[in-house]
Amino acid sequence: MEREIISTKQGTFMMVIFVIGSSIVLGSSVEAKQDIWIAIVVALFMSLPMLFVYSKLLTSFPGKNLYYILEEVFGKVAGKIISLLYVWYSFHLGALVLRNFSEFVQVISLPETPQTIIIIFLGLVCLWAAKAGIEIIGRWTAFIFPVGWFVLLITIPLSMSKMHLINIKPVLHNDLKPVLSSAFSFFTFPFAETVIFTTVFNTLRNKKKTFKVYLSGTVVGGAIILLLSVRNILVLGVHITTDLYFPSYMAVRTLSIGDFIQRTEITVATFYTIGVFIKASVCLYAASKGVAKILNIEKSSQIVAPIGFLMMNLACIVYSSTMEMFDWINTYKYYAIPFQIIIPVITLIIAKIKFYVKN
Amino acid sequence: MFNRFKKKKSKGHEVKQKDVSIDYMLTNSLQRNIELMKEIFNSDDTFITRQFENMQNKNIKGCIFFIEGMVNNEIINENIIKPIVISTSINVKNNVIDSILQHVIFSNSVERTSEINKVVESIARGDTALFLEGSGEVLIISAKGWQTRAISEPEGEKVIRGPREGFTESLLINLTLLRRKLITPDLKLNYKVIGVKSRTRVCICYINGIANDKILKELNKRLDNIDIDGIMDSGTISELIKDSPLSPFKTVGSTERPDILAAKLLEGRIGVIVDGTPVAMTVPFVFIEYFQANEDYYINFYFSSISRLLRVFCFMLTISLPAVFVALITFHQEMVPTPLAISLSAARQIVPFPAVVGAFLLLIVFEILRETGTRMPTNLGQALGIVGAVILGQAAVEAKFTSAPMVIIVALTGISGLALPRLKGAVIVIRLIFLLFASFIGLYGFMFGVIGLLNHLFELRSFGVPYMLSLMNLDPQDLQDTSVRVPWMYMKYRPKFIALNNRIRNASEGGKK
Amino acid sequence: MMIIIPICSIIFLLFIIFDLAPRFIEKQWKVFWFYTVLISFSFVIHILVVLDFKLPSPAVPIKRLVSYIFGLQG
Amino acid sequence: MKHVRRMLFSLILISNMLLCGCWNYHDIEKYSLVLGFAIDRNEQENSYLLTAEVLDFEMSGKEAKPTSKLIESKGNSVFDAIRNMLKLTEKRLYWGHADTVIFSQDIAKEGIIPVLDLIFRDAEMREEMHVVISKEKTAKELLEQQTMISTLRSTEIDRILNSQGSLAKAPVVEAYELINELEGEGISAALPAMGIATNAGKKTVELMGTALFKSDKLIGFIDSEETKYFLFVINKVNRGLLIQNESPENQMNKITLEIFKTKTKTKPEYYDGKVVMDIDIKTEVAIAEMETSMDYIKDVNRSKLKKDAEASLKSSVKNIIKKIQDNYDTDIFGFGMLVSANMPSLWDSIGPDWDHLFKKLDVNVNVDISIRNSALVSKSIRKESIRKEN
Repeated sequence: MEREIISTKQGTFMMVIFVIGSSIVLGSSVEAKQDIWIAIVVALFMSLPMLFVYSKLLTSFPGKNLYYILEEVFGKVAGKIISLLYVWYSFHLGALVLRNFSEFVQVISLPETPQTIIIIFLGLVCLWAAKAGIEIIGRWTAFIFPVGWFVLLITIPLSMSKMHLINIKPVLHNDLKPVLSSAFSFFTFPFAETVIFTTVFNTLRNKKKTFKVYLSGTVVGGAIILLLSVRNILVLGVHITTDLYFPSYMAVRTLSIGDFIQRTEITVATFYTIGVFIKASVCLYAASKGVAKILNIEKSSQIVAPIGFLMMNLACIVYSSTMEMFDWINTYKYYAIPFQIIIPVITLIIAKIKFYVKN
Repeated sequence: MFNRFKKKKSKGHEVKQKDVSIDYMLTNSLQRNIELMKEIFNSDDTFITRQFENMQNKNIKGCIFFIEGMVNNEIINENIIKPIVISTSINVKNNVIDSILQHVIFSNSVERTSEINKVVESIARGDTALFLEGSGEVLIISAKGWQTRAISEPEGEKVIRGPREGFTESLLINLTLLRRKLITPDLKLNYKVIGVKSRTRVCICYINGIANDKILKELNKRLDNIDIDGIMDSGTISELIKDSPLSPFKTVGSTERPDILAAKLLEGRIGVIVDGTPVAMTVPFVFIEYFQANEDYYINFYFSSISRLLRVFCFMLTISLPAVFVALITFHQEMVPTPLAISLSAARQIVPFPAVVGAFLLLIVFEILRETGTRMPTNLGQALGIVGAVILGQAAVEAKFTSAPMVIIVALTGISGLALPRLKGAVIVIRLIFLLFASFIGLYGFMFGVIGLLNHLFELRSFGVPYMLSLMNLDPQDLQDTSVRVPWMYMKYRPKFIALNNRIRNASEGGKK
Repeated sequence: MMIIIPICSIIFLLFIIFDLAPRFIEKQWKVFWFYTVLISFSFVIHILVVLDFKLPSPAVPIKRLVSYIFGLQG
Repeated sequence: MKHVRRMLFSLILISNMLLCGCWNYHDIEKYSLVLGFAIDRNEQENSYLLTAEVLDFEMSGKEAKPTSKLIESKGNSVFDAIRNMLKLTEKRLYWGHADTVIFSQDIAKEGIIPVLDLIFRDAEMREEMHVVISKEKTAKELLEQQTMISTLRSTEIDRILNSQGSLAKAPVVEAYELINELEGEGISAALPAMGIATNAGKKTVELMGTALFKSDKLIGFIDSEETKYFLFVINKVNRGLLIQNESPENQMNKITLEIFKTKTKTKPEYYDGKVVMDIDIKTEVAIAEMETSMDYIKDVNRSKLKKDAEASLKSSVKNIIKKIQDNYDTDIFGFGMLVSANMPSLWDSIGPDWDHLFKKLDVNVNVDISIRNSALVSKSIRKESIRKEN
């Protein structure tokens, strides 16, 4: 089988779409209120060292993905156990993303359609993409990104007339604590979720640019999230933004230019669909890579399908209501710490020590 | 399971088709040879046998065989029979056949052979075979001369500006047309014969140094693997050699114009010209070529960019319009602006069919009209137009079989589909699939359909070249010749992947000061 | 809701025929058994979900574990 | 091989879909579009009375002409009333196109949050619906009146509100903005009020100023002229007219100025323990109509006109603020919000006391009017006699 290769550009775009994928519609953190933009900026800065850790891991073992690195660093057995944890993490994340989407669709427009159907449909296209490989996902993102970018951002100037600057004032009047807490939420979801790319980016054509891809992907994604969050607050006001499950959708819903451009919320739904598709496909791909590595299976594409089905299952049963889903976000930020911070940092340190001892 | 199924099939198929070879030997006796030939071509009334003798030396007896209608009678009369009959300088002492070949026959292409199979095939191809008394060898004299269609502009690919010549059914004429465009010894033309019964000659043409060897090797391999009784059109070959044969998209290009073929060869593609068809094939074929027309490169780049964008837009329109419309009016009524919703609702009062069914029926009606239109004599076209527009359109709306907006949507869909005639097959399939998805879970279904379509397109390859070449990596160099065409002076490189080594195609600076 | 069952079954069947069977033919036993176990498990869960069985969500124990470790309230 | 599978797979999937039902599939003609609705309260039964204007079609020949019909239903909650309509109609009602919701005074006096919640929560109803308060006894009456031009009552109300951009006599509030105002600190809601008037022999709906709220309860109305100055304060005037008496003595001759651009900047200032609001109004106007023969185009007169106009606008604005402070004591101007946005620490201390403070709030109004042009005519139309005098 040919080795899969993705270009720097494709990698960056994949990362951007991964980062904004599900954050674009979910009102993830409400504590910071009108200071949400500060929280996002802080979260970006918080994630920089982690991005460095991730890319350092990859560049220290060129051409190897996280699962290989774990086995090499921790030995066969311990490495496999930790790999299993990452398989679970990406698998679980993929399921959550699928579920978020189906909740969104059900709440917003298709209340009578069972979520199972939406999950199956989306799951099948993700399965297809993950089975076809990371190259296809990379091409996909590079193709769709310019269009999506344009559609997503055009809504900002269009809703300019509905913005009220007063909504974002006063700046940083409330305590710093909620801002930091929000920042931490933003750090774990979505910025540090890019840890999943450590299992993917061994396919980058230019290995030296791994950090650049990480950095530019996250920063561009973060900037888009920032713009959209600020837009939401400016248009809707703090109270409504924090009340709503899907503030972006609502903010675009209020947009109308004359009688002609109105009811444009479908643009948000479209981009959300694309984002979710990319994110879930990458998660599924990462999970099946891990399983293949653990079980010593040569072609990971052969086992994508059963894992994909299991992911759909998990998505179906993971929450029993929309409220529960939004509750979970509070737990998630703690749940993600070991995967996003502890294990990568420890791995990097041990790897460096081993490297040092060897020489 | 599918694999197993296929394997079994191939086992049963193991015996390859064989040419019926003839186990006769040529003898020195002319009479025997004539009988032999008559036996081979028995019950073929177009097979002509003509015996003659030299005027002076009655020992020089000869006989020519040819097939009526495939030869030029004048050449046979004047250049073969006449010189042999009246010649006085035939040296009988030496080999008669040598003497005749060298001193008597006026023909540019004469071949000596003693293999009867070759003789038979040459006669079947339109050559003339000359048998001589006392010789086990045969002279195959080229005196082909059948009627061919004149070179004319192809109906399917008309241009306003650009050369007006198109390929004909004759391989040699086609090669001439191509050769006249590319006067370089690097243009390589290799013959192959495909088809056990039809023995169709196929010519692979490429430019040495530009074409990718890997693709060439792959193409040769695939052509050699063809094992079929006859080839009537290049379409058959293209279906046999294309990647992912069940995809609705073509991965082998086709053209009737020598200028297009030449331009594609210059981009590093490889052409296949098939005898008997005016349609040449090019490989590899990538998606964006559907939207490129040869005229784009001859006319002003603003204009050609606009037409390209229009074609892309038409493609999107024609695959998605019915699906989006149905999704909007059945799932997402809130997304329709209120005045439009009111008029749509008004138009759809007491229409008996659900919107999806209506859309399906109308799309099928449109396809019927299109199909009848292509198969019908042109002078009946007007009647068809009247039937289609007035009876099926207007009357159906008036009778409340369908609503006027639906007719508009379907008409727009159909018309924009006609802007891309080469994509027609794929478009029909995709459109229906999208419509089904949309009728199932609304716009989300449509979006999943689009995602699936893109998955498929990105996965496709044509002879190892990604199908979405130059669209999958936002490289300014790649995007120069996609949905827009930049001025010629900026198009410096041949497409990636297709031309590997020799990538610079144009180093002129343009009229810059 | 019940209509989902045949849809699911057909999707699963398709994957079994076109994705799993080749593994059997190519004698890749590891992949084959892994695939078989997971896909039958998924199928059972799918049916149970469609039949409205209340399946325990893995999110709940994780939540409890996380709150236990970090000492969160509820 | 891959593609063989894919194709077969999708084909079978499709045939499956044909066989099964589609859950959310509803043809548009199976719905009755609701264009607007009115909510009344039935005191005796303690229930809501919902009146919806639904789209209907009059079939004339082969064309269907849109008209509208009213449907009434009762229910213990608004949603209950909506669902109870299914007892009455053959078609399902579709609420995604409703542009206008009218509340009766009763409901507004009791509090509009309970009824507003549904509009906000429901996915089908749109948050940018216009909210109107009925000045009549019931809200339903407004939908029962004749229309002036269009055939659809609610659409007409919606259009009237949309065209307020060039009239500036009613605040146009969309539901989501209203919620922000209700939830926000230091601001109270103000909604357009509509009543019934006889016009050209038809009984029809007309805009009648503004309904004032305190918290979510209606406490009074101001008329449309006052509304204009209220809109000046909250910077919601786009276009509109300023009518200027030539002089205090001469009330007959009026000069009409058309506003082309106006911007109000309100800034809270804090002096010696007192909050003062600085309101800066900058307006560009053009002379649109002159009933006088004075030549206001002339430099001297023009500056006099400017001064007069500034003075009268200033006093009108001051008056309306005063009136609200004295009579209604509700911060519809959002002064409190401005304080909390610009001086958050001050707001922390005075915020709880704002109701009290608002009443005594000092306001500085600065008006700057610049006269841009005088339309097509450079002079006033003068009688010969006057010219001689000059």
